[in-house]
Amino acid sequence: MQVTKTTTLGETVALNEPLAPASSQQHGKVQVSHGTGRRWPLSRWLTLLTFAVLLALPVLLAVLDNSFLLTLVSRCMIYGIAAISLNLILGYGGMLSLGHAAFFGIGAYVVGITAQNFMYGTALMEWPFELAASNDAIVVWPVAILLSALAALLIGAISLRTSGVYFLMLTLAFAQMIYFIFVSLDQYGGDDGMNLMSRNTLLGLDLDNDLTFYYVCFGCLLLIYLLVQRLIAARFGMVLRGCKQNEQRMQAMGFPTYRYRLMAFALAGAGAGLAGALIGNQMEYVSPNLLHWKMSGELMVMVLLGGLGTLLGPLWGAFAFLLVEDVLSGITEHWMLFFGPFLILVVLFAKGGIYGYLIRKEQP
Amino acid sequence: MPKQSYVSNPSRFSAVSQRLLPGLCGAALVLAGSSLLSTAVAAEPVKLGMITTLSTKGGYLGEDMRDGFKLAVEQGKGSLGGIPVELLVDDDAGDPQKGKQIAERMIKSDKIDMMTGIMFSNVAMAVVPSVLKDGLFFVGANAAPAPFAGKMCNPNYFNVAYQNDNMHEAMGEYLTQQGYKSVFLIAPNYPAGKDALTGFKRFYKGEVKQEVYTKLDQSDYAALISQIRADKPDAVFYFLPGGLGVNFLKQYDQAGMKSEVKIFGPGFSFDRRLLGAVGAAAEGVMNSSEWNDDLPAAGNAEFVQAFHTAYGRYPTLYAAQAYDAANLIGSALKQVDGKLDDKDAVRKALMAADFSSVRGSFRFNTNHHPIQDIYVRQVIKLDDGSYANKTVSKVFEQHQDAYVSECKL
Amino acid sequence: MSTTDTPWALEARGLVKRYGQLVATDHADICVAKGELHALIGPNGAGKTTLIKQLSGEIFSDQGQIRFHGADITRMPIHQRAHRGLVRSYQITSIFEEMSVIDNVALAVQALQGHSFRFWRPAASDARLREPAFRCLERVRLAHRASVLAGNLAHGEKRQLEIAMTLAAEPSMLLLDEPMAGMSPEESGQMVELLQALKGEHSILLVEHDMDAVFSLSDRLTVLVYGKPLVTGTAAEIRNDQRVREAYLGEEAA
Amino acid sequence: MILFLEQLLNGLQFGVMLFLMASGLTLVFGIMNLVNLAHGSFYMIGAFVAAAIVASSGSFVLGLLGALLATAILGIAVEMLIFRVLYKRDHLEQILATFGIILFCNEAVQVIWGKTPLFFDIPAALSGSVELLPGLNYPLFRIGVIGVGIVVAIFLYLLINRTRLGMAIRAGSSDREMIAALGVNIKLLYSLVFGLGALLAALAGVMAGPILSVESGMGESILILTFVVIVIGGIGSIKGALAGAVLVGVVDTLGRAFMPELMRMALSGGAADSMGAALSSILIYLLMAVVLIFRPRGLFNASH
Repeated sequence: MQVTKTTTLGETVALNEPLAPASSQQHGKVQVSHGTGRRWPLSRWLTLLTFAVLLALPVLLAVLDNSFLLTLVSRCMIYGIAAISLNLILGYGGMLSLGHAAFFGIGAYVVGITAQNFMYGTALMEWPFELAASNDAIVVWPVAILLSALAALLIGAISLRTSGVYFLMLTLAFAQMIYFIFVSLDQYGGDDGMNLMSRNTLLGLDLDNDLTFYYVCFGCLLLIYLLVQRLIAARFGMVLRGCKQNEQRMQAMGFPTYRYRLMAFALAGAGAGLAGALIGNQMEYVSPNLLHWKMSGELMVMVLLGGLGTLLGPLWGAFAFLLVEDVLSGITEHWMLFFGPFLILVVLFAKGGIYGYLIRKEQP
Repeated sequence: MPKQSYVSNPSRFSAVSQRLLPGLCGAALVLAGSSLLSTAVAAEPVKLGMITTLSTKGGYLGEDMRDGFKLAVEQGKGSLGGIPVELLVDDDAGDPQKGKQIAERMIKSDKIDMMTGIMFSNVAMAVVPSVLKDGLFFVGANAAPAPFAGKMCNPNYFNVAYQNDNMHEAMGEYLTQQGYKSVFLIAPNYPAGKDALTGFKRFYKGEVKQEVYTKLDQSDYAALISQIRADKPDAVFYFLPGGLGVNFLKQYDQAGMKSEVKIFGPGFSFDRRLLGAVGAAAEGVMNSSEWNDDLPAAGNAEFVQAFHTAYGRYPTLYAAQAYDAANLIGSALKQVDGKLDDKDAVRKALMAADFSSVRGSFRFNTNHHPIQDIYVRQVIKLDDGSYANKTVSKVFEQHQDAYVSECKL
Repeated sequence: MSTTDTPWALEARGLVKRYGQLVATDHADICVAKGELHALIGPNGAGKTTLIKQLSGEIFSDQGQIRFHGADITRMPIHQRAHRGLVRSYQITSIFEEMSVIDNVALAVQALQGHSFRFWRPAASDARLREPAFRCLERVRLAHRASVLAGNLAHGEKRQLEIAMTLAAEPSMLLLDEPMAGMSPEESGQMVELLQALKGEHSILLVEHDMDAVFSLSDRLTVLVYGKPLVTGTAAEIRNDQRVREAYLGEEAA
Repeated sequence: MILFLEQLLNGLQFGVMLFLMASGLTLVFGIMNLVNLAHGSFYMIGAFVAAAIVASSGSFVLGLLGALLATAILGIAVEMLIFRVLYKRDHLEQILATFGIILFCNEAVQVIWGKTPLFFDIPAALSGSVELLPGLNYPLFRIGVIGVGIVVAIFLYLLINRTRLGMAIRAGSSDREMIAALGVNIKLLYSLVFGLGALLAALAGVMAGPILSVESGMGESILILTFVVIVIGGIGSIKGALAGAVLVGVVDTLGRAFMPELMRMALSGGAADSMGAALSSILIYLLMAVVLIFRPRGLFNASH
């Protein structure tokens, strides 16, 4: 059999599914074991299909004159971003965080607070230096990402001293603290939340237009997806996955694992911050609900529903969760009576989540 | 459209299928065809969207809201004010995000003509501005946070129920009238809780011993009750909605405090469904409300009877408010003959409030919140062993809210 | 590697580790010369694994001192010891089962090459990782299995992989914890061959139950009993030592 | 001083309630390594069943027994149907599945018993209060709750330290393989322990029913606190659950009682009330964080 020359692109895409036998990661001398088989694994087809559908969907919806679905899918993509970022630590890093909503919420509140200050023309900060509020996404969103990452860095630095369920509870604890702080912040609406009178602008783009906003979300999703894909396949990702499988061994090999895990935690926080900034804009409303542990739980459920430790799984999970919830709650007010067992059935029978189940079936 | 169109489920089914079908590309033509068809039919009913809370702890509130509204539609045989209506109801689960999503669906996909309902202030804060932004009318049937009555008031926003502070103001006034020298105040640590106590203090002239804000999901109040015992106020006023109030009142009674320090609250904690859960602990407690089932207003007794016949339970305040909301909408629809395109005409018709409220006298203030009487009621035990409220006196006559001056309408 | 003129690669003096009442190692001394294959033997529960953990840095000693090529590493964390060239392999196979064989070794190579805060370039096409990793696999005769999922390897192959990963760290000294445990005689034979080849290139501290292998491979042996070194000497010396016979070989033989 | 004592008693009583929940959860977690979010649902179901039986029969004792029996049977049934499969899965999948159970149970009680909170009153024999010290009146029922907690603690102590089942439980939480070696039927042991956990949760629910509002979703607020308790105490340790429960109960209660006053010394009225409320809400989370920072595996860790 001949040695197949795989392009760089080919290899990265093949790395899509780290749990798959990494048969395409050949060294020059290694023979290709599946050269005669399908060149493109199912995962790659599904990835292409997913993004193609998302890209083309607005056209179809325009024909159907259904602008609601446009906003619903925007929301699904935003939750998808949050879930993908959570999966980075949950699926690849093996860190059971039940505090991801904190970073999601912080991102949203950055948008909310700057919007409120912008609306009333007040300064964001008067001390130590005066900082005027901006309404441009190019300023506000990076701040949201940065602050979320910073919060994640702090929370992670403490929580990562423990592991397993103890880690889970510590992240939960910190998220709940932030939740209660926002509940009692009267100037930002407390439990009632705060209304944004309009969305941010993005370099002159009008995000109030749902179609524009849809494609901005799509762009962010694609960006995050690609970043995570690269990250997972890069050296950093190898270390992260190694830490999940056997942290002690990683240390024995000479990796200061704490630093890598903390970095991953902060990066995941940053991703959630972007998702938060987007959801704040999408809803034009932010409230402490975004920070509640139930939101962390829902994000976790999305990741698991789609497929833990797969690139596309969390996105599918977000879609499945939100769409099933929306459809069921439309059919009956007792929708939870069916949604609960649905989750149980997924765990019992679709091991590895919906997407994980599909791509795993393919493998020998 | 069939007569039974106000039943939420069948119509929701069609909405669901509309959302699912796009997945199947071939359905596009079918849908396009059906939408053409629907514009051709002349007597298309007016579509009303109701967002309320049907699941989670607050579920019973929304259930009463929905049923009160449905009763009015049923009495009109599927129409309000003689105009056929289709009522879509959906559950926000008390979650603002979810409420917002439903609102988007109702507006963009179901293409409703007017929105009503909303149980909780935070859901209202999330949902209402975008509804108004899309040019729809919103007729609130319960939640009425301060901004909507003041700074954020809007020509297309009406609230039939009250302004959030009203009941607390009435209790403050009543305690002043009755000569209670000092009071201990309790509310959850969230905006509605703070507004409540602010409202109370607006009319209370005595000394406020302590103002305690409890954790939002606080369920055990033993520590608080001990504090009250130590503080020895003349009276306690508490605003703890739903189950929180049940917890507090039961524990207050169990601690033997009811005979020591008299307790007062807004009517929210004393509707007949909650009284069933609290039982004897509530007996004799004074509370404030703009409606009660024994009010002599024209049509009130009939409403209570009809509600009981239809659903097998007695209506609560929420049902009465929703019933009024439905009749208000009916009066406006009748006025404009079901044509909602002329916004000014609709607004004028709503503003006129030309309907018979089960509360009695009712009119809108310039900020589209009611000017109405507010009563003090007392919890009594009925012969059948259940508990109900008896109207004791009128605290406020033609009361208006405190924010109307901030509204530039 | 080291500029100091000590003859010892590893020099541990008076190591103590207590778990509550239990004294796992009790003033243990052990010295491994540069390039030597030194075996550590003793009955079950003698504290061999604890001692290995103390030396590798997984646990810190309550008392005592450890020097590596002359430098004091007593309080040095495990990953820094690894960077200095002191690397252990594991008794219970401790590979990354969800990664391919080559990835396992590449990860170990990666540990050598500075920090891994590299987020962009795919590790799988990085020749700086792949080539050394492949060479290590060749050394342990596992190159033909490079792209197999590590979890799917046979038991003996996993042990080979384990050694390859240890080698990838380019250690000056190996701490090998029972590399032949659970192996078939055939697999053991291969492992002995492999260790024979490694001997001389690396200083090795070997913990092993397979006495034939130990006696054929090691330059010197230390017998550990109840956390204390009983005696240290060449294979012949140990074989003839009365105390060892009583404490250890007698039991084993029976 | 009297007020402080009374608040301490309140904290103790709250702690006892938490202990009833935590002891079951920590056993299930420690022995089966199962993260059971649905533990709060057993608490809720216990309260609902008891309320329903009391309402129809008028007997509190009957309600108590009925609730314990029903919940234990339900617990064992759910264990056999769903949890058995979950033991082998990782924690995340357990969380997902048990989250599903929560949703189902919360809705199911609304379908069965309606949306209004149920009426559940204190039994006549335990109503009213007693004077413990001059000036310190305390509700009899709450004293009863503390009593029940002490009885359960003693019962669990004897069960675990003096019985064969207890020996298996102890072995199970430290060394899983050892149970098999002891010749214990693991399936049966797991079902029994799970049933016991459900029963204790239901007991907590019945104790809470007359004090709290019996409503859908009542399990979640206590669930999080229960997890805080077992994590502080150390997973798998009954002793830890007891210590953690009392600690959390007392800290939470005293925080709520005195934090606003402390804040008022430093800040002005409105801000102090608001800050005090916020701080007392986060106090137990702070407590947990501090404990875990210094003892990453809790106060009493059963397994090493």
